[in-house]
Amino acid sequence: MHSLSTQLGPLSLKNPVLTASGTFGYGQELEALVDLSQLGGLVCKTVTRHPRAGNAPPRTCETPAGMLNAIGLQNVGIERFIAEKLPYLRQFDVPLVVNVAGESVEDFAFLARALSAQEGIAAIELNISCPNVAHGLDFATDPALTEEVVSHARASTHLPVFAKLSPNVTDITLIARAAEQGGAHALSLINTFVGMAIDIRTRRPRISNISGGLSGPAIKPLALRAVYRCAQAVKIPLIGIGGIMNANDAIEFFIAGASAVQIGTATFVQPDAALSVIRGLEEYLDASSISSIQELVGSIRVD
Amino acid sequence: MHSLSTQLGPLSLKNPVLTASGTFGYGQELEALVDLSQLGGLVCKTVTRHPRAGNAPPRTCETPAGMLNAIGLQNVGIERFIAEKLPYLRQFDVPLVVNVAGESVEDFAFLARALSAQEGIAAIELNISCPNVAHGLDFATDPALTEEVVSHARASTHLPVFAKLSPNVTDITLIARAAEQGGAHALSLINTFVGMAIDIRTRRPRISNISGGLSGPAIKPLALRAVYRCAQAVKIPLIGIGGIMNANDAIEFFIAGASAVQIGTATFVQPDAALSVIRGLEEYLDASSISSIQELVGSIRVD
Amino acid sequence: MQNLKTEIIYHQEISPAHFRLRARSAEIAHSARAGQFVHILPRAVNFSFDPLLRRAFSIAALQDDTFDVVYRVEGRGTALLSRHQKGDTIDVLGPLGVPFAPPVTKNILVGGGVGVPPLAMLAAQHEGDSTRRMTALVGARSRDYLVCVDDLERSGLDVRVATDDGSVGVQGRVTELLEPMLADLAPDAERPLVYSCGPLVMLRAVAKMCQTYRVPCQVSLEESMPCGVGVCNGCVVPLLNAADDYGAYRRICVDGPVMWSHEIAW
Amino acid sequence: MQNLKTEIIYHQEISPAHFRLRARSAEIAHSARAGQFVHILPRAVNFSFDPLLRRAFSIAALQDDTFDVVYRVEGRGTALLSRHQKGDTIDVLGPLGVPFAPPVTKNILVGGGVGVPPLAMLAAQHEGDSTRRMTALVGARSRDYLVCVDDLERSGLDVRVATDDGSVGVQGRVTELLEPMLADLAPDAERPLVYSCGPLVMLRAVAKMCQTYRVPCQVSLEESMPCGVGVCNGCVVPLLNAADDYGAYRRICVDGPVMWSHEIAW
Ligand SMILES: Cc1cc2nc3c(=O)[nH]c(=O)nc-3n(C[C@H](O)[C@H](O)[C@H](O)COP(=O)(O)OP(=O)(O)OC[C@H]3O[C@@H](n4cnc5c(N)ncnc54)[C@H](O)[C@@H]3O)c2cc1C
Ligand SMILES: Cc1cc2nc3c(=O)[nH]c(=O)nc-3n(C[C@H](O)[C@H](O)[C@H](O)COP(=O)(O)OP(=O)(O)OC[C@H]3O[C@@H](n4cnc5c(N)ncnc54)[C@H](O)[C@@H]3O)c2cc1C
Ligand SMILES: Cc1cc2nc3c(=O)[nH]c(=O)nc-3n(C[C@H](O)[C@H](O)[C@H](O)COP(=O)(O)O)c2cc1C
Ligand SMILES: Cc1cc2nc3c(=O)[nH]c(=O)nc-3n(C[C@H](O)[C@H](O)[C@H](O)COP(=O)(O)O)c2cc1C
Ligand code: FES
Ligand code: FES
Repeated sequence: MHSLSTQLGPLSLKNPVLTASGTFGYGQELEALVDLSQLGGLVCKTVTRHPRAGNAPPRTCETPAGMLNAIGLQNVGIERFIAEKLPYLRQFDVPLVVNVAGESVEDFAFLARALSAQEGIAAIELNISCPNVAHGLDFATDPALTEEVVSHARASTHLPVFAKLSPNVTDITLIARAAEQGGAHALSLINTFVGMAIDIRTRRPRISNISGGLSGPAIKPLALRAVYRCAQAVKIPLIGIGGIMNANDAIEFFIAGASAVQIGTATFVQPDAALSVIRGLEEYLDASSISSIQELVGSIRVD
Repeated sequence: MHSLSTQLGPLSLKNPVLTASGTFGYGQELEALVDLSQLGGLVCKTVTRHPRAGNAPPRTCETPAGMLNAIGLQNVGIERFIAEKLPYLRQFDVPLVVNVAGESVEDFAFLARALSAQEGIAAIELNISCPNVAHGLDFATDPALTEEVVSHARASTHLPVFAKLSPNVTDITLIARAAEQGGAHALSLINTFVGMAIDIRTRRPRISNISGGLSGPAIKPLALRAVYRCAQAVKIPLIGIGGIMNANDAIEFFIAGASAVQIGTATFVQPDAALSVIRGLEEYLDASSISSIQELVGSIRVD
Repeated sequence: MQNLKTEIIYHQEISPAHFRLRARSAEIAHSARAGQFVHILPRAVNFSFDPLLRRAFSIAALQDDTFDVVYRVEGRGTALLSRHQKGDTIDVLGPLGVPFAPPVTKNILVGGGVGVPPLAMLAAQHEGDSTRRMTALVGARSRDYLVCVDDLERSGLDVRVATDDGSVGVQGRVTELLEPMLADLAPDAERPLVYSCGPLVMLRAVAKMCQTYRVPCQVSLEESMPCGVGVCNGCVVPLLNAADDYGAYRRICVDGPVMWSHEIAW
Repeated sequence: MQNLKTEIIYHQEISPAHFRLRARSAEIAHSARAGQFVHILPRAVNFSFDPLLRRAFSIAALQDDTFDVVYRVEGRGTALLSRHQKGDTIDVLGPLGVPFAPPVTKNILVGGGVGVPPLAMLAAQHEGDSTRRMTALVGARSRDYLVCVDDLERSGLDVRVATDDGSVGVQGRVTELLEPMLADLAPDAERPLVYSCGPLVMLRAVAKMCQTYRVPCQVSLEESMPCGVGVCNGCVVPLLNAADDYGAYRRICVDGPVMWSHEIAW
């Protein structure tokens, strides 16, 4: 028998596969297609202090082996999230990670505090790296700001805190160390890469926001490198994110040093992609008679 | 009748399509398949002060809509380049851009000087952004170093100088401005993105160098964004590079603000890819009765 | 809504670059309603991720345990779909979205190009219902872009066609066929219900016209749809005076594709 | 070397996951020599870039104006290639690379798995030449992995087979068939020429054995080949005491794929 269980700081998960923020709604929409209780965890769409209408359409466009998006953190705001979404999410037997974003250090602390008072939340993921809103990237591009926002959030809650970093930086290990310094229990690596596409007929950007975040298989090699480098730089657990379409992709991230993975764009292609990854991991462990996924974590051979 | 001619600082090109460094050898290999005289320009593989053996194999691997490479600047060194490669390249009626890389400011100045003494060189492209050699990225990640290396190279030659920048930075416009400040006649945007891939059977990196540079269609949205942002930041002409597979891709770069483009990985897929892009541009201009490619440059509509 | 592997039992080019695809799925055939769509994943081989995302197609017709879509080859996704052969299995997610509202006594179907298929299904579902009369107005660039006219006629509808080049029916826009029908309505006459699906420019014109003549109008909208099931918030359309979960924006995939035109901030 | 659009005139699965593809190209048929390869671009539709790069395949046979490749489905590129049908056009670059050196009076062909095809072509090109005797030793995992043995026999060769599971021929490695043949050579006897193509582990073992018994050996190497024409420097192999343009490295696509095993830094 094998074990898929993993540990993200104080948080234990029965398996290391979570859904990525903004790609699984609040769970509701996919309930009919996906048995949520099988997930290692569910990370919900970013919640902000105040409701956000989001960006004007068009918000997405397909690119080679990827897609651009600039949703603009459309969400109902923390108040209504707690009142309307949380009760629904709570009923499922799945660890719930609430992803939050703010425009100031105080915002993040406020959101962390507000969520601490609630039942049924497994952890908080700090989205300090959304490329599609003003100030969105500021935090995750500056080590000092990153440490500050993480430490304030940490101080405002008893819940485990994950910091979700941006890959759009010169040296992500500097940001990773700062987040570790700030007390993050784990790092979510990575958010999207900033890109754009142009409609050559209209000569306009294909996305109203002009630029958007690139996700999907196209970025997998870049995300994997970010995880590998951070694994050499910090001691806290890493959550690998970026272009994971199947179990083999996920295994690359474990070998590079990730203790868990998140499935994003793949869910658009196959609603139950996360469950397929879990099944695939089980088969892989059995086939290669590895007893625990932990044996894979950071097992890359570079000698 | 339309005009494809373009201007890169003092250098006039009959059309705006060049082959990218490291993807067209020294012209020899593809002579049988490609009429070199039709190219807007030919950028040859990076030449260094001393010969380089390059990295151990495996040096490349395919990724979704892209590829990783870590060749390690294998080249014969400036001396033998001048003695053996240049005479051959000179015989073709095509502007020759010699791409050079050094490990110090002095190296770049030395290489620029050495090439100035030679006949038949149209411009020098400074590769301050190769991700696959030690120190390779240092220059293009630091504005001060970038300005210094560019200005020294400028001072060492009468030839036009292009600076080839790295996309692996937090804010490429800072580097672009520094290169402009240093006197670059044009900017080549961009070199590859650093990524990696792992063979899950052996648990080893698929590339001996561990990480490699990601190129091909996968990075097109990211490269296009870099060109667009730099077009807002500097006045010197830009050369768009990254995932250009056909004329439509090239047109996106012109609209974003590029005055020319380079074709890299596409040449591996279709040896005459650069010529197809040129033909495609001609058809596009005719079809949309645009008289000059210059009307496209920077014509993006974001109102 | 289910995620199904369905077998293609018919796939033909019905006019240049236009295809009719029929696949077996009792689930969809028994539950789908006119105006709903399917999200199809075109794949050449496993682990090939370009094109990456599913493609949305309105359901054009239903039989015992099969459904049809009629599509035009636009880009690489539809090109790849058109390569699939009879006997191949395709990955289909559906039926998805909000269907058309029930017809009233007088109904006018206004379709353009590949917007006609869902209207053809609406007509088929009410075939022979003498209490709900339907008229169809179809617009297309030219003869080659006309699809599903025969389906409409088979359902007993009186179909009027307008083409940009006059190769079929009158030359001009489909709205030129609609205007007189609305203009002739006595102010106090019972209002017909207009159903419209087609290019955005056409939908806008139809919506405007219906507003002018105070005629209710349902439109079926299109937007790039990464997920098709409401989780990505990518496919939105702004609504007039709406402000709830989704602010002023509604997701076309789950709150549409069919909406009341007077609700939309055109 | 040319870049050609060639028509597939035959494409069959000859054993599980193994295919023989025949395409029309007078250019290749008339110029190709044993050991050379073609670089084939598998494409589902235009503007679909995953898989992105060409795939290399040794030429397995030539006819008047057609050529064959015999391949095994490894990943998505070969899977996609296997979907191409008779009548389809494929984009082929070739013939590429350095062919095998001419045979001597005694020659031993040592092939493993899909490394056998180029040896089959070598044998066919010297069929009936009584001055150059050839023996073939073929290794494979099992019966299902054996290809081109019939081609070799049709060329009149005595073919000995070794499979890992003993399903055909002797159970064991092909090198176990080679060793006695080399060991029995009298020290002063004329040396045979060994040609080898197959998995790297096999090539290494054969090379070592040939070195031990002082027998010249030609090997056909494989490496990931982005361009196949020598411009990317991606496909290199390190050589012993070589230092010129390419330092210690040679490009397998243009300086190979066939090389003398004693030159290689194994
Ligand atoms: C609810 C709905 C119903 C539809 N019904 C039909 C139908 O019955 N028949 C038909 O021919 N077409 C229909 N379409 C349009 C069809 O989805 C597009 O033509 C198709 O997605 C184009 O894909 P492509 O890869 O060929 O084009 P590409 O331009 O290569 O596609 C690139 C990206 O843009 C998206 N895209 C491009 N055009 C459209 C569009 N018009 N609408 C939405 N996304 C688009 C694609 O999905 C893909 O993600 C419908 C669209 C929607 C949203
Ligand atoms: C000179 C030469 C001749 C060859 N002749 C034959 C032949 O006659 N029959 C046959 O079945 N195979 C042959 N091969 C191997 C064949 O090219 C690979 O099996 C094929 O490229 C695998 O592609 P894929 O997409 O199916 O596998 P994937 O694993 O999906 O390929 C991923 C990437 O790795 C590369 N790659 C994977 N395996 C190999 C390999 N063994 N050699 C080179 N590149 C590889 C692919 O080209 C691609 O770029 C030859 C290779 C070379 C270099
Ligand atoms: C449509 C879309 C919306 C997203 N919204 C959010 C978000 O609200 N908050 C966040 O932290 N990340 C968001 N992301 C980023 C993903 O969580 C993930 O980090 C990224 O997509 C890379 O993973 P992938 O390649 O598997 O999609 C979004 C991604 C997509 C495609
Ligand atoms: C195999 C390979 C080798 C390369 N070698 C060099 C090089 O020597 N010098 C350089 O400046 N860029 C080099 N590049 C980068 C390309 O010139 C180009 O900037 C990059 O590949 C992006 O363009 P593309 O997506 O069209 O390939 C190389 C790229 C590849 C794929
Ligand atoms: S397509 Fe994702 S929400 Fe509509
Ligand atoms: S494959 Fe490019 S040099 Fe050999």
